[in-house]
Amino acid sequence: MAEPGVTQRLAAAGAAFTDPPAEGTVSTEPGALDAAGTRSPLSGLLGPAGGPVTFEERPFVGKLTLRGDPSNADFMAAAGKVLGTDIPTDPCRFVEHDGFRVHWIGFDNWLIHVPEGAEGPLKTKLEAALEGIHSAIVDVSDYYTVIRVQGAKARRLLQKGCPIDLHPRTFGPGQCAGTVFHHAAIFLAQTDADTDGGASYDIQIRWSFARYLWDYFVDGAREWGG
Amino acid sequence: MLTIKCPWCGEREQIEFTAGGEAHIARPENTAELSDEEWGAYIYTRTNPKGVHYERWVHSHGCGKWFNAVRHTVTDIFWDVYKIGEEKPAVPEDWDGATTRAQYQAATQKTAAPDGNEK
Amino acid sequence: MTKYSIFSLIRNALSYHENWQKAWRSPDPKPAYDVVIVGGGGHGLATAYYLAKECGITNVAVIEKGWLGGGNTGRNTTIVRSNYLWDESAALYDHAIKLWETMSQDLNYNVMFSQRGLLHLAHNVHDMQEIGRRGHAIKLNGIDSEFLSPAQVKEMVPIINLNCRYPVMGALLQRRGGTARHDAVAWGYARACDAMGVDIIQNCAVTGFEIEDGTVKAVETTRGRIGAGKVGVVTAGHSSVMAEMAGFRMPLESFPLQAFVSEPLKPVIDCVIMSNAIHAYISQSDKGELVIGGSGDPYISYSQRGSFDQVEHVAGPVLELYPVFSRVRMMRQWGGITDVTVDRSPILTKTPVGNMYFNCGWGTGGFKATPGSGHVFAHSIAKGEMHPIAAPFSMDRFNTGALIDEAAAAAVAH
Amino acid sequence: MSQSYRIEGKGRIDRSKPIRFTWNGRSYQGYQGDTLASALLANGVRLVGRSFKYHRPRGIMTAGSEEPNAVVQLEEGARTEPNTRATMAELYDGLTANAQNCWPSVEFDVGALNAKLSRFFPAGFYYKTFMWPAALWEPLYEKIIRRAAGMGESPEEIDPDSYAQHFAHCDVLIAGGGPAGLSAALAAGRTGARVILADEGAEFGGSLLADTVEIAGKPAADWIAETVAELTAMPEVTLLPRTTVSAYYDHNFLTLTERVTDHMGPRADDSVPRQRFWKVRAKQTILAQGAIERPLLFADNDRPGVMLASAARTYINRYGVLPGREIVVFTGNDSAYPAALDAKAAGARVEIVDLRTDPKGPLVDHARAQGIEIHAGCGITGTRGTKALHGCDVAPLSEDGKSLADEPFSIGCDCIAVAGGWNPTVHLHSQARGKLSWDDTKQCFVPGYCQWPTRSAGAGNGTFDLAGCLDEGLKAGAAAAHEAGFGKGAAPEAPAVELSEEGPARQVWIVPSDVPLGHGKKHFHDHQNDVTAADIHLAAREGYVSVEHLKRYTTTGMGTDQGKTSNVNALAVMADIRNARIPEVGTTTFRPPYVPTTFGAIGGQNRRHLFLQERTTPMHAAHVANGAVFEDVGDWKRPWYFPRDGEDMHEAVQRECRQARETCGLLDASTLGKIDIQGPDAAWFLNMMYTNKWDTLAVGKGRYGVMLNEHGMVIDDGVTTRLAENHFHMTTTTGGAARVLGMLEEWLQTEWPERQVYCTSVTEQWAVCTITGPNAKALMADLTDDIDVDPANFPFLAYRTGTVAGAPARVYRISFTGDLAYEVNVPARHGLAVWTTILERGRKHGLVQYGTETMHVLRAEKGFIIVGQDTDGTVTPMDLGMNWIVSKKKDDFIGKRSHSRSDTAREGRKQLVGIMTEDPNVVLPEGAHLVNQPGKPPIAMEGHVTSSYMSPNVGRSIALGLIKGGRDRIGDTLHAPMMDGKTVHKVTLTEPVFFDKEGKRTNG
Repeated sequence: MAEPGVTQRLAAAGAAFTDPPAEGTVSTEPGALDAAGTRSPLSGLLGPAGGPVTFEERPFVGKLTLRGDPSNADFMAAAGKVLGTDIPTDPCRFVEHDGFRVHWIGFDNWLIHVPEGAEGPLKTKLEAALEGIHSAIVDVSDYYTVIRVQGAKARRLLQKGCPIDLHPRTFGPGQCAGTVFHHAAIFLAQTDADTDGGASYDIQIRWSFARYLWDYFVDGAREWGG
Repeated sequence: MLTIKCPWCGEREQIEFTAGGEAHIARPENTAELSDEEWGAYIYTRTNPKGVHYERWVHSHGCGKWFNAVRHTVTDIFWDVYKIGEEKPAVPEDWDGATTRAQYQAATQKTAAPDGNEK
Repeated sequence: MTKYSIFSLIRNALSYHENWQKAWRSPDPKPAYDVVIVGGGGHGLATAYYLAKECGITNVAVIEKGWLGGGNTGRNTTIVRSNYLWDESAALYDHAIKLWETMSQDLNYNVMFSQRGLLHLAHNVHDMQEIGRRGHAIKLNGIDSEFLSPAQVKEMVPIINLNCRYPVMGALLQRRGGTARHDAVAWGYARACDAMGVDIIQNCAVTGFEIEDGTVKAVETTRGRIGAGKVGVVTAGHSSVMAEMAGFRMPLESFPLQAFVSEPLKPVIDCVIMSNAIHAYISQSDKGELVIGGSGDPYISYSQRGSFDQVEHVAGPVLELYPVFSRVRMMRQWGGITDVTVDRSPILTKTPVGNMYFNCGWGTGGFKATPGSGHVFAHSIAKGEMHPIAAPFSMDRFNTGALIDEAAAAAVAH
Repeated sequence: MSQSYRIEGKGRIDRSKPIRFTWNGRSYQGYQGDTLASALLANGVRLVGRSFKYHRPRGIMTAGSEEPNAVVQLEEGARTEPNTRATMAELYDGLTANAQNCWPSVEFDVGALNAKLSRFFPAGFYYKTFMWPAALWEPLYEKIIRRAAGMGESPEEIDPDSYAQHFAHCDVLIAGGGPAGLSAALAAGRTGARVILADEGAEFGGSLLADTVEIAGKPAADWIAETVAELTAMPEVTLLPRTTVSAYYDHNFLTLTERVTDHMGPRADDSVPRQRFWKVRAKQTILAQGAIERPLLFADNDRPGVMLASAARTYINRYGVLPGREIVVFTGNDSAYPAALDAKAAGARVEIVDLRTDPKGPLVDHARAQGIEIHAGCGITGTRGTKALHGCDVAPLSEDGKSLADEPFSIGCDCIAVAGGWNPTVHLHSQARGKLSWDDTKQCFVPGYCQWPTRSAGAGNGTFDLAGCLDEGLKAGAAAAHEAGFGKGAAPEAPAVELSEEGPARQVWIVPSDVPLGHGKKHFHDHQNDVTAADIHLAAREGYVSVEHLKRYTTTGMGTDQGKTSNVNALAVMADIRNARIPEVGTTTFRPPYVPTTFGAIGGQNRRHLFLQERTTPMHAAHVANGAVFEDVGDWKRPWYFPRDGEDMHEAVQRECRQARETCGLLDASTLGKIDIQGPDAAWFLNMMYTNKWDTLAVGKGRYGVMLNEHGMVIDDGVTTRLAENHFHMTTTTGGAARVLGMLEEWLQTEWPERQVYCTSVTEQWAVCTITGPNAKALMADLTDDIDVDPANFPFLAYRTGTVAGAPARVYRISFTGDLAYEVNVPARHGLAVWTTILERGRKHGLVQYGTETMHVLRAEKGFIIVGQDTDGTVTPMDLGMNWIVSKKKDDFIGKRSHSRSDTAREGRKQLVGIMTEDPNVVLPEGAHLVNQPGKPPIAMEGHVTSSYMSPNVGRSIALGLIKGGRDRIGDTLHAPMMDGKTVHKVTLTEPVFFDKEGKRTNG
């Protein structure tokens, strides 16, 4: 914890920390720290309220990358035991269990999303369980942030920059993929499908690209009154 | 823009990949014993064929994995993709690159089967 | 060869232009020639031209598998400059510019070489260091070179957006740089060669080389065997294919490179403008089209066609540097095959095969060198010794490590 | 004269919605549903432009995007748009357009002088002249040429409209929404396949919109309406009107340009994009773009009033406009007869000039029955009228069609509707690498084999009768859907249409006139570029016979219409000259796009702040608030320097440099690349990637390393720390972050897959605050209570974990300044707070925040290199005087072998040295070159200055450079000539260390 005094001063000085808002954004950006003295890359930015597509940052989701050899039964067993679920071996799928989400990134590479703060303990548990097994667990919670995009036009918005076919016939809930949105490398996961033909996606994006992606979404949503 | 089949993720757009040049150029073990010519050939000389090319790609914005592919450099049609360490697939002499592997095999089977029974 | 001039034009106008002669003959190949040049592009034709004009070798054939100038000669963005970093490059490319400056008169064919100036923009500190280094080197090599301030850039190119994503911090100007009419270069050389007795043989593809105890004796073609005292191979993107026929390999890879033109507009850009950081290079032709160059596709391909990626990669930068073009239309896109070396410098060289010479590896920037390349290559073939300007570009530099690394030095590769 | 050419009760325009528009400054009225072209014709405006070369008066020739003549400057000011086809511009209220390429006006154009001198400007004339005197080329000749260059004018203001891009995937993409396209969509759509149907026009229906035919016993319009209604109801079918399929790339990737709001005119609100650029990956495509009618090549065939018969019919039936009151239909086939009949029915006086000696069949009989005079076996041998057509000469032709059989006679007319046959629109097929084959009976190119999954249907496939189009469309749709995995491939029954049987056609490629070709009269085939049959004869005469030479020499087909109406006629003329069949002459490859596409559309949203990301560190907000001036480093925005009240860059940097050495300084080093490396083979791997040894490194300690490529040249450097036996934390340069990780992965995956190493980028996980200087220790002590920061216990290159400024931190004793320094890494979320806290606590320790410029000066004082500035990819560690870092014990590492190549091993390579100017106040420009003796260029250069600064701590200017044999020339005097060609600075080569040579300060 940073000393409270500092935090409060920063919060008060908030306005002073505002970036010049990029042209075309509807964002307001206090840019101040939260009570914990921390700050996420999209802190203070507001997406379109309501409308056919909405998006918001999900700051500080706990994120671990897990590396290991899927053909090593010990590894699969040990990791699965800690996570309470078999880690997915089907490409571009994720499984959810007890607040954990385990995404397949590559054949020997998984991305684990957990509630804020749970990453540390989980990392420790995994390291203990995988002692002596060639593997790697790295905390990347602050490397990336997550933007949740949902609504009837969520798919249309993503297809403005993402080349993957997100049509329900080829991409649905439980599927994830590393891909791009124009210049930004993203990792997207479809969390569920709405009745109104829309869907909900979590987009994981690098800290330093988050603002670019956000501004793109803001600009892209304008034609639907976003 | 090509579509490239990542052996793990399946068909994706080229913008998710990075080209890695000619495949199956193994780094010499005994670099110290090589002549300048041998070493130069290893770093610089390439087959650069007008036709069947064994090449490397990496799904850099996808799963991040390297793999090999066989592509015809005139038609830009892929014959096959395969994982690192897998056997280099043989390509029939008479494949002119103007058909996919499936089309080629369908055609050859057709000619093979006198009753003209397809599939 | 009837001389072209305003007078011959008027004279012929009176006879309804019905008495013009063929610009060049279309002879059948003779059984043998002193020198056979493989490849009827600018470099090949220039080589034949100087063999005949300066080396007294007129028993020469230029064989071309398609139509003259149909390769990169007719597909490039016609930029001519000599502001290269390394001494070896500067010598070669400036040798070329000097020949460009008198080419129309030498050939009696207007190749419209126009030295309207060429700008390299610098958008960040690294760019500034790069043009600073190149600018000084060029100057000390006796080649014209100036630094411009952003204000001076704006003066030369009023429609430019200095305050773009990477603001323009300065520029390197070569006033002697510019453009030329690419097709005319091939046609002009062909006509002049023909007049000196060189046989220009189109639609004649090489199918193999006849090599006896390590020395080339003849070229096998779709129009039969053609005996050859010496062979000069100038086939750009297809050099690896030729080398394979001759039994050796080259340090080359062939990549597609693309170019674009807009619909014709009343002139708004006079000089050539190149930018690395915001990757687009642009000029405006005498017909009014914006001529725009992109970067190459990242994979080997012999398909001479445009791919989509480059369209997008070019449109963004163009709009960033010249936002006023947003409502202007892109009219045509095409591709060429560039033979690229690892050091982005050409290869002018003897080969493992006796009497066989290669001139290749020009990558994305061969057009500007056309006359110089042909000139030194012709002298090398004639003497059997590489011309001093050509010598550093021989292929054994890839064994000794004596690369001429324009790529590493981050000079523009176009 | 208000719309005096309108036909009562005809057309699909909405007469209840009159629209005012302005043409050449004059106000006119049209209707909703008009194009600019139809509205101009309705108002009797014929002269709409001037040709490119001769400035001949030109009128509207077509009713589509193939228009070569009616190309106008749309709107003015910020929204002005050059070269817009009047035939495609939908009329909206207040539309303003002007004629192009004429001065002072389209009526009286000075440039028309060229027409008078035209005989002196044959094809390629400029190659033959303007060469003497050479000195005059640029100042005079080229200036004249450039003045004549171009057509429309570029906008000079920023485009106020917005654009968008969109990726789409479908099972079947159909280009063209005419009878064939609509049928294809229907058949494919019914299978449930994902279908995209795109059509250039505002309405679907294509040629049917101009036809009077009945389908299944109902007017075609009804069939269109029903079909569109059914398609609209299909959830997986996307209908895109006003959308041109502009390009067909490899692997069935196509781009579409949708004109979303163009037809509404300028709009204040730009939230809806003006144009949308679709990037479509289609499993199957169906090309149903129809066919374009061929003009006939006859003498002076370019007068305003000469138009395609199909266009004439379109204006009559679709727009309710009579293209003329006295119409001569000039044809060699039956397809023009309906136009004649419709014109007659609309009240025009109509005569038909038919090349065929004995035209037969129902259409011909019908025409006769309507009292239309048919001049059989005749051709038009000349036309009269300059700014508007008012008559033509007609004569019987000889049997071979090459000469006149009799004296010409005159017919008064204000419109000639020409019908020279049809060219299937094979552009997309050809773009897709599809082959073309020549159909002798149809006299046109038709699609052949294509390596990509595509089909052509309808007129675009050479099937010109309506019944055939509908049937082919349905079959193609069903088959394409089937191959994409939908339906059984069986096509629905085609609706009945009464067959209007057509008689055989007669093709006369060049209609003779009373004078030889090129003697006065002009047979234009390329109207926009003014290329005539005589020009092709000239080209042939001079040997430019290959199609590509022909095109380039005469500029045929190089205009904005890309030769849609001219190419085949040009080939025919060449074939005639060479006595060859057209396919023997060859065909040109069609290049994308099908019709020109705005850069705006292609760019989409990727403009302005979305052109390229601006990457910033977690502390960015603080830097902005603290008045930092930013430097672009790659796509990062890094603080360059922090000017205080009124300081310029130099003053700020001098202050930062001095203070950082005197007390302490703070740098945001977050952008440095960071890679987590784990595994039993990690140390072995580092041994291969770096030149020095890593297996010997103690846990908890770091080491500096340089990385080479296989050429043996330095490509990156940084400190790597051993966190545990099999666990390393590597740092790279900012620019190298991605490249280095990519290289590590490439080697691991492709060369050593059996090695057990995992690499993970953690660059942005950590915010990095570097604290340096004599007071760094004291400041650190104020920031942490669980790390012993005393250098005695926390040695150089060691690392510790603990809490700094309230955040969990990894602290590395790394120094890029040579002073005592601590690199504080905290999770990014804490970056801003920690940074501000450090600034806060630093105050009493005299802390100064500094940017990249000061960082560069401080490292240069110590002779530390910057990869990419002091190296350029041609520099070995030995060249840098770093022999010590190249392990002699290791038998291999990446790049090692290259060092023993003759040139890489030779003496006298460029080596890193220090450079001192004689005058301590002179700061050499970076990039300046050194010479042994100044003189007149060319001068031999010894090397160049890579880094150069004014150093307040050394008290003079300092520089680093790469100099030939430099290590052996320390102490030598050289010279640095400046760009002005006059100034020369005397310099001395020194050791590349200027400050704290003994390195005492590293531990404070």
